[in-house]
Formats: sequence, structure tokens, C-alpha cells
Amino acid sequence: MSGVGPGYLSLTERDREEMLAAVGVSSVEELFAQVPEGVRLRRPLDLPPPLGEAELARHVEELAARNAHVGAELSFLGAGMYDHYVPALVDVVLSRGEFLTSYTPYQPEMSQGVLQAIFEYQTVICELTGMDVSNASGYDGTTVAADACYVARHFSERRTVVLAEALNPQVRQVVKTYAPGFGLEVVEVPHRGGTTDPDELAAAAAEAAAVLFQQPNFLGCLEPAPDLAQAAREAGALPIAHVDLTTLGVLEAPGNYGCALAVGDGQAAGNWLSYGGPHYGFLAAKGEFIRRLPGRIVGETVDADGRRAYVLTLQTREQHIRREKATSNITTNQTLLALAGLAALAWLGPEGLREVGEACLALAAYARERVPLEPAFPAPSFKEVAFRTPIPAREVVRRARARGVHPGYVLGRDYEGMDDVLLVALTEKRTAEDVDRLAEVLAEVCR
Amino acid sequence: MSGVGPGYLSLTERDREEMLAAVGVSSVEELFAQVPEGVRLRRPLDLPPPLGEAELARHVEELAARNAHVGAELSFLGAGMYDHYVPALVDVVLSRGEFLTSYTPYQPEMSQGVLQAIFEYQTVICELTGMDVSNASGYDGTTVAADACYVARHFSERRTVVLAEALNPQVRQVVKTYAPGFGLEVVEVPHRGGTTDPDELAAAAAEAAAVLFQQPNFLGCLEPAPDLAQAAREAGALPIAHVDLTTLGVLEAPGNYGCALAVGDGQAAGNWLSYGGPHYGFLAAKGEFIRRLPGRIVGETVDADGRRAYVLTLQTREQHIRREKATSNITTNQTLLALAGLAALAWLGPEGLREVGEACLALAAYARERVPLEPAFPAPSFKEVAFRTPIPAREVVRRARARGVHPGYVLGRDYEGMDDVLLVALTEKRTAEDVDRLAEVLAEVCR
Amino acid sequence: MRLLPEPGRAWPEAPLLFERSRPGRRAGRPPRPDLPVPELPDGLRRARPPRLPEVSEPELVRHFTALADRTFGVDTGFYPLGSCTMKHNPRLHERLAALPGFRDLHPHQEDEAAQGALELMWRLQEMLAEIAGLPAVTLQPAAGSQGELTGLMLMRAYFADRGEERDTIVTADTAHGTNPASVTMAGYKLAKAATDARGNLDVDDLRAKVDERTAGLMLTNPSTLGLFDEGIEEVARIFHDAGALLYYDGANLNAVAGISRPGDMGFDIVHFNLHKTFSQPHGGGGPGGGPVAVRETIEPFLPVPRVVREGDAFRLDHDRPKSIGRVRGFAGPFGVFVRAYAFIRAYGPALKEMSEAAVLNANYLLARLRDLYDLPYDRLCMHEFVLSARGLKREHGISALDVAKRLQDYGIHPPTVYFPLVVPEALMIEPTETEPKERLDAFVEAMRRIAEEAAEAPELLKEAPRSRPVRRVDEVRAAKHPVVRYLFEEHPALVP
Amino acid sequence: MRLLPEPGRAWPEAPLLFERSRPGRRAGRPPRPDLPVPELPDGLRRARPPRLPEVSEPELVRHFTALADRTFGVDTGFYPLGSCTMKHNPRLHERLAALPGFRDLHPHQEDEAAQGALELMWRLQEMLAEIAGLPAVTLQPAAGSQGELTGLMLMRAYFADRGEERDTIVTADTAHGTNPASVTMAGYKLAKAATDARGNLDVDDLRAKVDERTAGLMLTNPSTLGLFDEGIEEVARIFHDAGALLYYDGANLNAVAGISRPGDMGFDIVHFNLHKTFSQPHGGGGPGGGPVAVRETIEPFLPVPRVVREGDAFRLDHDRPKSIGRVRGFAGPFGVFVRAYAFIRAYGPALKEMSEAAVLNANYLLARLRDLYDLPYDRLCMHEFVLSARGLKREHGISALDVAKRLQDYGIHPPTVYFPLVVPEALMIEPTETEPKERLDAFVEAMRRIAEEAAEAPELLKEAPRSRPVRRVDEVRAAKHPVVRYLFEEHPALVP
Ligand SMILES: Cc1ncc(COP(=O)(O)O)c(C=O)c1O
Ligand SMILES: Cc1ncc(COP(=O)(O)O)c(C=O)c1O
Repeated sequence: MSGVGPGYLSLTERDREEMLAAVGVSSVEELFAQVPEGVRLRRPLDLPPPLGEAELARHVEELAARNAHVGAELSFLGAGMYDHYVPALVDVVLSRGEFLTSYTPYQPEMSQGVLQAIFEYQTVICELTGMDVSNASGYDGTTVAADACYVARHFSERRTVVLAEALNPQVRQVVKTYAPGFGLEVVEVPHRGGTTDPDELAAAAAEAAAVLFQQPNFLGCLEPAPDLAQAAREAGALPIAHVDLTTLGVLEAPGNYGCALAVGDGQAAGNWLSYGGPHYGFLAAKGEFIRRLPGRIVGETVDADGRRAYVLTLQTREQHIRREKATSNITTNQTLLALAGLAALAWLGPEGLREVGEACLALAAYARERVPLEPAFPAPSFKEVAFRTPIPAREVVRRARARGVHPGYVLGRDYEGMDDVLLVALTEKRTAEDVDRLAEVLAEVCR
Repeated sequence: MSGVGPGYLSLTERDREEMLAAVGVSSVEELFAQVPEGVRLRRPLDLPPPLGEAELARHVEELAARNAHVGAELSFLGAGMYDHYVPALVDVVLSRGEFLTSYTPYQPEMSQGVLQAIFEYQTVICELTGMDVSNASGYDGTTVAADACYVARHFSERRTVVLAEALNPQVRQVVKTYAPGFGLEVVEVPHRGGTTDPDELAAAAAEAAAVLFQQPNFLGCLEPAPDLAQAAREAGALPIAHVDLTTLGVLEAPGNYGCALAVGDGQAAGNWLSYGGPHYGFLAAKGEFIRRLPGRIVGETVDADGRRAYVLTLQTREQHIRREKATSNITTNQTLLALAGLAALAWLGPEGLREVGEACLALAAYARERVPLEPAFPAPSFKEVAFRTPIPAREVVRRARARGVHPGYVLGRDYEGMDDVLLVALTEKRTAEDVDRLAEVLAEVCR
Repeated sequence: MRLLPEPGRAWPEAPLLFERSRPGRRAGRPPRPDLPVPELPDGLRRARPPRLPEVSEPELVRHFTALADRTFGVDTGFYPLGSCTMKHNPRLHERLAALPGFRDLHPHQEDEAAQGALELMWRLQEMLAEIAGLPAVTLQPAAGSQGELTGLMLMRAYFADRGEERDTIVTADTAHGTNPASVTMAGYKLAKAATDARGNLDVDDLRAKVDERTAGLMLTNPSTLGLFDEGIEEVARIFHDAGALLYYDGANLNAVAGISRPGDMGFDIVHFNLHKTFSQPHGGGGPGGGPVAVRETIEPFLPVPRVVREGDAFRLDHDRPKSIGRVRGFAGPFGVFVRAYAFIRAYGPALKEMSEAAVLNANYLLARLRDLYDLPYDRLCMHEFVLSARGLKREHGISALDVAKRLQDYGIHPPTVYFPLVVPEALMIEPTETEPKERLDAFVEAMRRIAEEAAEAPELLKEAPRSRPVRRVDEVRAAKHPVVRYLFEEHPALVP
Repeated sequence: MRLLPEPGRAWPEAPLLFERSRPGRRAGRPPRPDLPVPELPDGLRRARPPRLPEVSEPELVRHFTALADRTFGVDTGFYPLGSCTMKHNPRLHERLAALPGFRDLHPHQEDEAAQGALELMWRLQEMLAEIAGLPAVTLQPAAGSQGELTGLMLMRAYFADRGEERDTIVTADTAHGTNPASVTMAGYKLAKAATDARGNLDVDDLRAKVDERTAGLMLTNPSTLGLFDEGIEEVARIFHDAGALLYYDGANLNAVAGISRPGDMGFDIVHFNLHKTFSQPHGGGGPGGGPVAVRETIEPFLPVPRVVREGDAFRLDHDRPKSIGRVRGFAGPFGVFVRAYAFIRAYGPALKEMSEAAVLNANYLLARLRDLYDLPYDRLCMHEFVLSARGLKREHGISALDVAKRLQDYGIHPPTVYFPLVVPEALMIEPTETEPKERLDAFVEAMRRIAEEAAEAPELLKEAPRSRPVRRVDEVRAAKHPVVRYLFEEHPALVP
């Protein structure tokens, strides 16, 4: 130990000597005697030289400066991650050292604050989705979909899950990766002109444990969600909705049209884009599923004096108790991001959340009208609109970016025959003038 | 009250009605009956329409984007404000709501944390300056100089103060603005080739209550500070040094070469540039002056149980007790910035502070050698070097900035006949390569 | 040093940074350019290194976290500290002030490369001018008291320019201590005006004190009693008729923004406290901001530099021959301006609602507390009001200080006590506009219980506080034997 | 709702957000474009608005501040939670992760416009590969347990590709619960291997359990006992000879960084816990990061997308025919990568000192505590160690839980208790490298006093904690009658 390490280390030469003496060894080296010679690394790690804080900051700032972020261009990128406004209140949550540097609240008396906040988060998720129980968060919008399938898998003898093709492609990919381990087969139902056909879904669901669809769907269209849920139920499959929290001030809650579970990615509600993470995935369900839910759940109880208290509950579901019989292997989750979501949603309140949804609806409608391109699908939009481009959409993106506008996501990335479809996202941060600018640029570059 | 105000307000319609009823009036209007008709504003304020948080953020971000900050160009600007590294530890102080939203600790039991931190700050200032007592901060490096003159004014029958011309021009201007009110006359002693001549200073000090000089001085030169202090003392004037905390890991403390008071601007130690403020000014003195010091002073004492406690002390110096006889009118000071300074200096520690000083010394020496221009003054530099430019320095700045380099400060802004003198500042954030780049650009633009 | 608290105690001891120090520890490692370090001239090298604390970063973070935990702020709870306007500080402002374009902008940057900052300052000047009802604004003063001093210097320059010799400033007996202190620092003589039974300036007393030697009046309106001076028009007439000027101490502007403008009241010079009315966080004592607004006639004397607009461009103007000069570095505390600007833009013309809510909150508290404590001036109040514990003192020997200390046990920051001086056992209460009714009701409940405890269990008040990291602090000892810095080897032990 | 605490109580009650709610209150006002809002198709419009809390911003800030105050973190004090590596989290990392170029970067941004982010990820992969001693790395998994699952899926893909049928995974009886849980989720059968008297894997027991149906071993090394497996080379031989693979659970990597590399130990697949070894703040439960490093032979199966370098350019490669597919959205939790990258760059090759300090701190505690509590495996430990309260239980009826609760009263976060399962009344203690000696000494002192209290005043332990916002919490009631969301009208009152 030469002491060249950064100031995160706290031992002085003198400390080290006193401590080695107390241990009864003469060198730190001796402490590692238990590590067999054959597996020791006998050279220094081949890593770049240490950087002090100032140099490190300068280096990383240079890397950050080489990225075109949503503030650096007028961006209409969405497709699963959205540039909604993150209120400054969120900074209070993300910057409080106690939230930042605590861990899973195994010792409730030490963590009442985090526990209560999670309890509040669970309530907000239940309210928005129309469910009875929510866990404390999953990794993201993709893994919670797989978790939901695992729940269904234990609820039914059936061994297939049906995914609407209009469901986020990344979500479908993750479910497909997990499914074999669960002993599940995946069946996909194509979209018809941008939305899912309830009858087709019902047919596919006949043998299925669960059906997953997304509202609004990945193509930017509003699905006939209640009909899809009913189709699934009538086929004996659990309807699972993949939803966007920022739409649920305006759209009906999945729990109110018969869904068994609701999942989604919380990023749009209170998390920065952060190039894809960390964000929080949410998972909520009707009461009957509570003992099959994956992950942490906080419950309210009392302390020895009868004072209200919060605690991790129903832990017999979890890996540290149930081990191979657990409902999931998750332990570290996304609590901090979920609390950011709680702060953002509490800041909006019911009125604000409705206003956000209505702003998106209004801007999407305005874009449909102003943008000089054909909408790719007839179904109404919520906050995204897919347009057909006369030249390859990739090329449209390239040319528009050269003019300081990122016009959106190329659906051809995921869907056959959609190389000429551009998915434009509108959040409440965009203005009518921004849409005008988009229309102007698209007119120029699509010539 | 229409309730269109931002979400900082907490009263609902219902609250308002209940409260008006409790007061026994029927409208908010009635509460203002005591405001005579003749002085009422009978129209809405002529202010731009309200902005929600998201729009406000976007608008202010646009304003911020229209400034070339020190990260946007390679900057060698100094001349009183310096781009030293501000450690992330400072964020802990600046972001803790308790520090941010508390005020002057009139109620010690509610504010032990702030009080203790100020006590620690006072100690650090005393250690660095070699003094016995420091106040809790003044406004900035200019006003603390005026404060120091006010202290001297009450210590002596003499009615003049001597300022070295090589003392920061803004400091001299502020002292001149305050002096008449204090009944003081200001005499200035010119610099001789960049530094102050002790004999000349002694002569001018013969009738003076105090002498102010700066180390390192505004022209970037190291003064013969001990000789200046001795000259003042021998002339019967109080020697007051204006110093830079970041140099005091390397340079001798004013208190150790006979100064009565030491003052300065703390920005370089732990504060962002922030276009000139807010920063903290520090003021420290030998023990004999303690009862004449302006501003807050925190002392250590005990509570009713004999437990260590901190409290504002010697308040009989202050305006809220002494009123017209107070040692100053200051009340709100710069505590938060002073605590940022404490954090930055504690983060550096004695070793780190010495290393910062030595980095500046080394870079300044390297700049003297690499830059293809004549140093304007023979005296050694600490972290700033003045160079003569073959074309007007203003023009050098203009051309260099077009190449992404801000080469420094034009001394002609303050000093007669120095329109061709460029003051280049080197902090530990600059590298040898940065200096090479500066030399290269100056060579280009001075052709 | 002791890192192990008494078991069961919610407030562990917090050792000093210096007591956490260990030789050889360090947090920061500054860059060390690979260049020779030149020798210094004789006698300039530091002989002994300064005894800064040597602490690793983890312990530094814990130290400042612990100190923050021992500090009560508006974020912690109700903070009705009269005259200080302890309102909510929007978090957005911290984000905006930290934008690199502001935070890392060098104050010597060329004007053309700082247009965004200059425009923000210019717009803020314009908005403050509209709120004050006076045309010209300087943002330079660092706080209210420096604004006062600046205002008095402006008076001196104004009269000097007119060749008039005036040497006296009139202040109210309710004035904040900074007013008389500023008068002395500005080299003026002080005259005190009395307050009448309704809490207004005593106009007759005033007339007697104003003559051709009078330079001006300094007044807070509403006064520190929280009362709007009903005779303000007459007061202004008296001074203006004598050729004197009126200075408005803007500390209480929170009561009248958009309702009554100092300029319309007849004031010639006004200071703002940006950290009060416009929500710059108080930072445990500061920073603040004390812009000054003036009439045309006084504009030529304002400090340099001035932020001026020329077409679409903005610049700093240093060329003002009649200026009193500079009162602070650069153009003022810019970071404070960013916050004040954002605050005003969030309200726009609805700024009036801020004052309406502040005044309603105060009157609600007054209405609910008037029967529990003495009310020296029985009127509706503005944004704050002053009660007296005179009765408790007389009947139970309970002082305003005891009430304050007991409030701490109820989780509430005490009001300002023993000020203004004209009210014995004063409790000066300012809730601000951002408090919800529940907080006000909780405060009323606490004050009610304390009044009862004063009668039934006075020792609870005498021994308060019990819920804070320390109990009542010995201020006398602190002043008698000042220990104002850590003494290293000689320092008293943390736990004797 | 009650905003007024019991007087004198250091911990005021914290009502729920919903209890602070008042109809008509609000904090945020989103932009409202001046455009018509289209009608929605029938049945899609929400019938009843969600009952989100209606609270003003000042009260929201106070609420979250109060909740933070009721939470103990590494910033608050010593947090030796075994197996969780609760080290100091450098504040710089929060600054860096919040740089607009990272924080506001859209994950669908074109590769050429995200080169800085891609380069950071690519460099992190390279550094992790060097630390693991394995050539290929995926950053995608969201946490350690997802890393485990990914590793097991990689095994399945690997064997399927070779046409081998293997269905069993061996784990140690000391394994963390995530190991067996992952085995099941991956569709494998579980076999448990025993631990011998020295705390190593029982090699004979192991031989008996490994055959041609064995897909692999999952092992933590050092184990959850904090002991390095002295027979690791033999263990690796057993599995490799059987054609099986070895998976390294990297949760304890903090002990051996730069000292012994999993790849060199014979492991084929390794996960990292970026939130443990590499200092991503734990955030009250997350986020984390669980990158996985593998041998060349397994590289083709890694999840898509992969971050690849081509000359000086970097891009996301989705075209990997043999990939197991995607395990998470995008390329992984990027913000976590920024912190881990900065952490490793701060140490460089000196990263070894991190592990050395972690191991020294643990052995120092072990040496000073071994006579006070039972030590099931009497060896030098690595970065953590496991004591047992068995003796206290037998002699005084004091459990590991009682010790844990009493530690709270001494201002220390308790260690992990009742894990690993092979040790009765286990106390699993991990100090980490960032703790100064004084903290360790204070912990020893607390543990010593607690051992004494167990004998002399056991009720102090049984009734602990006394210094926290609540006393011991009734977990049974919580599970029996689950209340997992606010019930509005039907919700039990804050103070009955
Ligand atoms: C009435 C009054 N006047 C003047 C001041 C001084 O203002 P500042 O603290 O900003 O210097 C204050 C505040 O302390 C005040 O309350
Ligand atoms: C030994 C061990 N393995 C696996 C895990 C799971 O890692 P994570 O919490 O990142 O999913 C943990 C941490 O909880 C652990 O301690």
C-alpha cells in the first residue's frame, strides 16, 4: 500500500502499522496468504494512470461534450424514452446523501424514510394503473414485462405468452430471452395498420397464459385496449398492459378495463434520459397476485409503541428467504429512480398529469396537421406520430440533423418494410413553434 | 387572489375563505385598507407573463447559452477572480437544504451545525493568515478592505489611509467610495516596475492610520511584503495585507510578518466564478482588534448540561445591539460561500494547498519562458504574468478569442499606459499543453 | 475524538474537523504539472505549513452532513423569523444558477461574450424599477445594509452636487439596527423619530426634527411592527417640503409588491432585499442582494458599472462622471440575480398574489393568537406582526426567550425576539406566503399550549429546549472568555 | 394530519404525502400549448382522475427532506452491511453523471452523435476485462442477479451450440439467495455443495455431484463467509474436466481487485456489481449494474447490442447471430457506467490498494472482535467476516437481531444478520476500504459494550432501538395483514 490511491481511502501509514500489529501480521501481503500462488496476479493491473479529481472531471467532461444531447438539437426522438420535463424537485431526492448512500432497508428502524417513500410510490403506481399492489420497482420496462410473464406462468397451466407486435420491440426481445428459462413459448400477433385486432388476439390467446399489449403502442397508435383486455380474458389468458405513466392522467387505467397486471418503464415520469438508464420499471397487479409478485414490497405496520411504521413485507416471496423457490432473483432494484418518479408525479398532481397528457395529445394532433408527410397509420396518436417519408427515413434523419433538428426514430430499425417510416415524439417540452420548425425542415429535406 | 401564481403558494380557495372568516374580513382587499388610496397601485404590475417551471428553465437556459464561460474557451483570465478547481465536496455544502434555507443563527440551539461550520471556517482563515480572529465573512474582497480601514480609523487618531497602486483597482475604488463617510482621506503609492517601494510607502504612511497592499499584487508580481509591513509599522500605520487564500500554502502568512489585519476575496478558494458573485470576503486580525471587528463572530461555549456548543458572540459590536455605534452595519453576510470555502480548503488540506500553489508557480514560470512576449515586470510571478504586446492588448484578446483562447486581462483597463500589457492567469486547472497552445496563438495573433 | 455517541441519544456529538484530522490523511489531489517549481525570494516562503484539517473525503462528507442535520432550515419546517421573510426557495433556482454559462462565466469576460448575463441583469433592473415605481436601478449592493449605505452616499452626492450642506438623517425608533449603523458609516448625524399610538410615525415629532440640515428619512414601510404607515403621504410631504429625500428600506417589500410602490409613496431611493422578497436562499446568514432604485434626479450618481442597453446589445458602462464610484466588486452578486429573475418571471403580474398571501397568512395568525398574547398595536397587520409576552412575564415570569426556546421543542423555529425595541418582550412573527394553513394552525396550537404550560408547568419552558442537539446555550460565558477559533493542543476536550 | 410533534421529541412524525394533500393545491404547472385537445376514442378517456397527492412545492420539499432525515446512509455513519460493500460514494460522480452530454442523451441517438458515451462504455468494458482476467464484456445486465441469470443463459446457449444436454447447476450452501433463484429462473436444476471445516468448498462432496449433466458451478470467491477458497484450482479442475463451466459471482470482488483475477482462478463467466465494488450509490435499494465478462469461447453468445470499436469510431453492434438476445433495454444503465468509469480512472493500477485496505480493515475488526463473539471459521478473513452471537444466545438469550438493534442506538448501521445460513446467529461484517481507523475502533467499542450489556442489562438490547424514529417494528403484523398502499378514507390514522 503505497498510498497513491485517491482521497477516498482513509488509512495513514501509522494506522496501517497499528492495525497490522493488532492483526498480528507484519505486512498486508500476509493477509492474502490464503490466496493460492497459482491464482495470484503478479503484475500491476494494466489500467491507465490515476487521475486526480480535477483532471478526471476535465477528461469526462470532454467525453460528455462529444454527444449531441436533446438540449443540443431540437429533438423529436422518443420510441420508448421521452424528453419530458424533470422538475427540480427531483434534485432534492437525487441529491440527498441519505437516499443516495443507503441500501435496501433490511433494518426498518434505520430506513423509515426510504420505506415510507416506497410505500408512497407503490400507492401512486396503484392509483395510476388501477391496481391493488405494486412492487418497489423492477429494472426497467423490459424486465418487468418478463417478470409479469413469470407471474402468469405460475398462475396457469398454459405454456405460451402472446405478445402484440405493436409492443415495444426491446420488450419483446427481453421476454423472448427469458421465456425459455421459464418454460414459456412466445407467440406474436401482427399489427393491422398500426393497431392490434382483438379477434386475432383472442385466437392466439386460446392456449396462452398471458397476453401483453402496449397502450399507446410502439407505433404511436392508441390501441382498442379495453377490447384487447376483454379478448384475452375471454380466451382465459391474463391481460397484461404495458403503459406509460405520463398518459394515465388522461387514459383509462388498465386495472379499470380488466387487466390483471400493468407494467412499464417509468423513465418518462421523473427520470433523465441518461442514454438508456438507470430508470425504473414498474409492476402492479390485482390483489390476488400479491403473493406471486417479484421484488420488494413495503407494508405499513406499527412499532413496539404502536407508532406507525413501515417495513419490507411478504419476504417469503424473495430469494433471500425462498432461494430456488423465490418468485424472482431480484434484490438490488431501482429504488432511487422510483423515488424520483414519485417526486415528479407528486409535483404534477392529478391536474398537472392531465395537463401533460393533453399537451402531448394537442401537439401530436398539430404535428399530424402541420407536417407535410402522410401519417403511416390511421389510428389516433397520443404523443407519437408515424409518418411515411418519400426517401429513406434514415436519410431524412441525416439531413434534418445537419439542420439542427432530430426528426425522430426510424421504425425500419425494428419493423420489416418500415424503412420509410419516421416516428415523431411530442412531449410537453415541445411547442407549436417547434413543430412548425420540424415541418419546415422536413419539407426541405424530403424534397 | 386568482390562484394563478406558481406552485410556491400553498393556499387553496377553501383555505382562503376559512382564514378570511377567522380574521373577520370578507376579502383580501380589506386587509389592505390601511394602505392610503393615494399610494395604491390601481393597475397590474407591468411584468412579462408568468412562466411555468419548464418554460422558465428553457428561457433561462437560452440566456446562459449566450455566454462564453471558461469551459467554452481556453481561458487565462484572472485579475482578481480565478478559475481554480471547485471540488465536488462543495456540492454537499451548497446542496444541503438545511444550509441553504437557514438564516443567521440567532437561535443557537436550532443552528449548531452552521455555527460550528463558521467556527471551523474562522479557524481555517486564522491559520492561513496567521491571525487570532476572523469574522464569519464579509461581502467580498473589496468591502472587507473598506471594513479594515474602518477598524484602523477607530484605532488611530490619523485620518488617512495609504493604498499601494498595485492593489486591486476595484478594491481601491471601493475604499475611496467608503472613505469620506469614515472621515478618511486616501493616498496612493505608485508601483515601481510592478512592485511597491518600501521607502516610498514609509514616507506616505507617516500620517496614515493604515497601509493596504496586496500579495501577490494585481500586476502579478510578488511584493516584498515583509518589508512593506515593516515600513508601515515603523511609520506608525497598521499594515493590512490583501491576500489570496490559494497562495498561503506556499507564501508566508501576513500575521507572521507583522500585519495587523489580513483581508481578501475567497472566490479562488471554493467558489465558482459566477460572473463576479456571490463570493465571500474574509477579514482576520490580531487579537487586540477583536472588539472592533465588523460582522458576525462565532464563539465556543457550553450548554445547560455543560455540553460543547457554539453561539454568535461579542454581539455588542453589532448593529442590532449597538445601532449607530456599531462597528459596521453588516448583517446578512456570505456564510454559504464561506462554508463552500471551508469545504474546499479542508478537501485540499495542507499538502493539497501547497500543491495548488506550486502548480501555479510552476505554470507561471513556464509561461514566462514559453510565451513569445516580453514580461512587463521583472519581479517574480505567483500565478499571473504580465506581458507587453506589440499591438494593443485589446486587439490581441479579440484575435485570440477568435481562435478559442482567451489570453487574459488588459491592464490598460485600469492603469495609464498599460494598453499594451496583458495579464495572463495560470491556475492548477491549466496544463503545460494549455500554455503551449497559448504561446502558439499569441505568436500567431501578435504578428 | 469521540465517534461513539451516548447510546440512545438521537443527536450524536459532532467533533470539529480539526478533531477528525490525522497526519497524512487527505481528500484532494490537485494536478501536479511536470514542471520545475521556481524558488521564491527570501522571506516569502511559508516557514510552517498552515494547520488545515487532514481528513479523507468520506469523513468530510459525513462531517458536513452531520452539521447540516444539526441545522434547521425552511426545508425542515416552519420558520416565522420576523423581518427575514423565510419563504420557500424554489429548487429550480439552484439548477439555473449552476448552468455553466452562468456559474463558470468570468466577470472580466468581454461584454460581447456575456450578452446573456448582461441581458438578464438588464431585464431584472427593469422589473425591479417597475416594482419600486422608480426609473433607475443599480444591482451592485451586496445586501440590504449595503443598499442603505449606498442610498445615503447617493444622498450625499446629490446634495453636494446641488451645493447644499445637510448632515442629518432621520430614522424611526422602530428602525432596524442597520439603519442607524448605516447613518454613522455614511458620516451622517442621526435623529430619531417617535412612533405614535397606532404604530405610525408621530408626525408632530417628525416636523420638529426636520429642517434645512436634514438630508433625509430612512423608513421601513410597512414598519418593523408590520404596520403600513397610514400617514405616509404627509410624511413624504414634510421631507420634500424641507428639500430632503426619503429612503425606503425594502426589507418588508414582501407585503406590498404590486399593491403599493415605494416610488408612489414618495420615496426617492429604495433598496430591495433579493434574499427576502425574491427568494435567494439565506444560506445560514447569506448571501444576499441589495439593489437600489432611484428617481431620475439621482440616477447620475449611481455606482459604476451600470448595465445599459444599446439597441439589441448590452454592456457595462463605467463612464459615469457623477457616480459615487464602486461599492462592491464587479456588477454585483450575479448568482443572486439569476434566482431573483427566475422568481419574478414565475409570477409575472401575479406577483401581487405573493404579497396578498403573505398578508393573509399573517393576519390569520394574528387573529388566532391575539387572545393568547399581548398585542401592543391593535390593528390588522401586513405581512408580519409583533406580539408581546409582557403578560406571561408579569404573571408567570416567562420571557419571550422562554417562549422561543419552548417553540423549538415543538419543531418550530422561533420568531424574532426582542425586536423592535419599542415593544417589550417582543415576538415578531412573519409566516410568509408559502406556508400552508396546516402549518399556521400547528403554530397556533403550539403557542396555545405554551401559554398554558407557562401557567401550569413553567419549568418546561425554563428548561427548554430538550429536543435539540444542545440545551440552552451559555452566551455570557462565550462573550466573557471568547474562544473564536480552534486552539489545537490547548483546545477544551469535546467531552470533558 | 398532524404537523405538530410531541414536544421534546427529536423525531417528529412524518405524515404520508397523501395526508398532506389538499384539494386544489399543486406544485407543478406544465406548459399548455395554445392548441385544441382532440377527443379520444370511446372508452379510452379516464373516468375518474387518479388520486395523486395535491401538495404545494414548499411542502413537497419538506416532505422529502423529512424522509431523508429518517434514513441512515453511508453519509450518515458506519454501515458495515456484509456482502453489500457500503463504501464511500464520491460526490464527483454525481456531477459527472449529470453532465447534459450524458444526462440528456437520448439512447436512440445515432451512434455518430454519441461517440463520447460509446467510448466511455467501450473503455469501461476494456478495464473490466482486465480486472476480471477475461477478454469480453457486456455491460447490459442491470444488477448482479441479472448478471447471474445472463451468465446461466450464456451457459445454456454455449452447450446448445455444442449440442450438449446439461441441466444442473451446482451452488455452495453458503451461496447468496440470488444464486439458486437465478438457477431456477434460468430453467436449471439445482445441486448444493457443502462447505468444509475451513470454510472452503468440500471437494469430495463436490466430485460426487459433478457429472456430464452438470452445466456449471456458481461460486462467490471470497465466499459469503469472507474466506478465499484455498482449493479453487482443484475446484476449477473438477468442473472443467467434466466439461462444465464456472460462474463467478462478483459481489465480493472488492477483496481481490488487482490481487487475483477470476479468469486466472479458472472462472469462465463473471459478473461485477458496479454498485458495490465500483461505487455506484446504492440509492436505498438501487440502481445497480451487473456487467458480465466471459472467455473467447462464450463471447459469441453475449447479449445484443455490443459496444464495439472500429478504428477511432465506436458503435452499437446488433448483428450477433449466436447472441442470447437482449436482457435489458438499450446498452445498460449508462449513468452507472459513468460513475464506475470515473471510479476506476481515479485509482488506475492502484486499484489494488482499494482491496488491500478493505481486507486490512476487515482483519483489524476481526482481530479486535474475535474474543467478544464466536468465530465459526478461525482464519484470517478477506474483505468481510462472519461472527456468531451463538454464545450470547446460549448464555443470555440475546440474539443476533438484538445485537443489531442495539447497534442502532450507538449510531451504527447493523451488519447483515442471519446470513450466510450455515452460521447460526450470524453477524456478517464488511467495513470496506473507505472507513478510517477511528470508525472501526468506535464499532469495536460498541460491540464490546453490547456484549457487556447482554450480560448485565439484557433489557437494553431487547428494547433497542431507542434512538430511532420508531422502535422495533412489527414485521409479523405487516405480513399477516398486508397494507401495501395508502387506503385513503379507510386508512388507519397517523396517531390513533
Ligand atoms: C428592516 C430591515 N432593514 C434592513 C435589513 C438589512 O438587510 P440585509 O440583512 O440584507 O443587510 C434587514 C434584515 O436584516 C431588515 O429586517
Ligand atoms: C454474494 C451476492 N451475490 C449476488 C448478489 C446480487 O447482486 P445484486 O443485488 O446486484 O442483484 C449479492 C447482493 O445482493 C450478493 O451479496
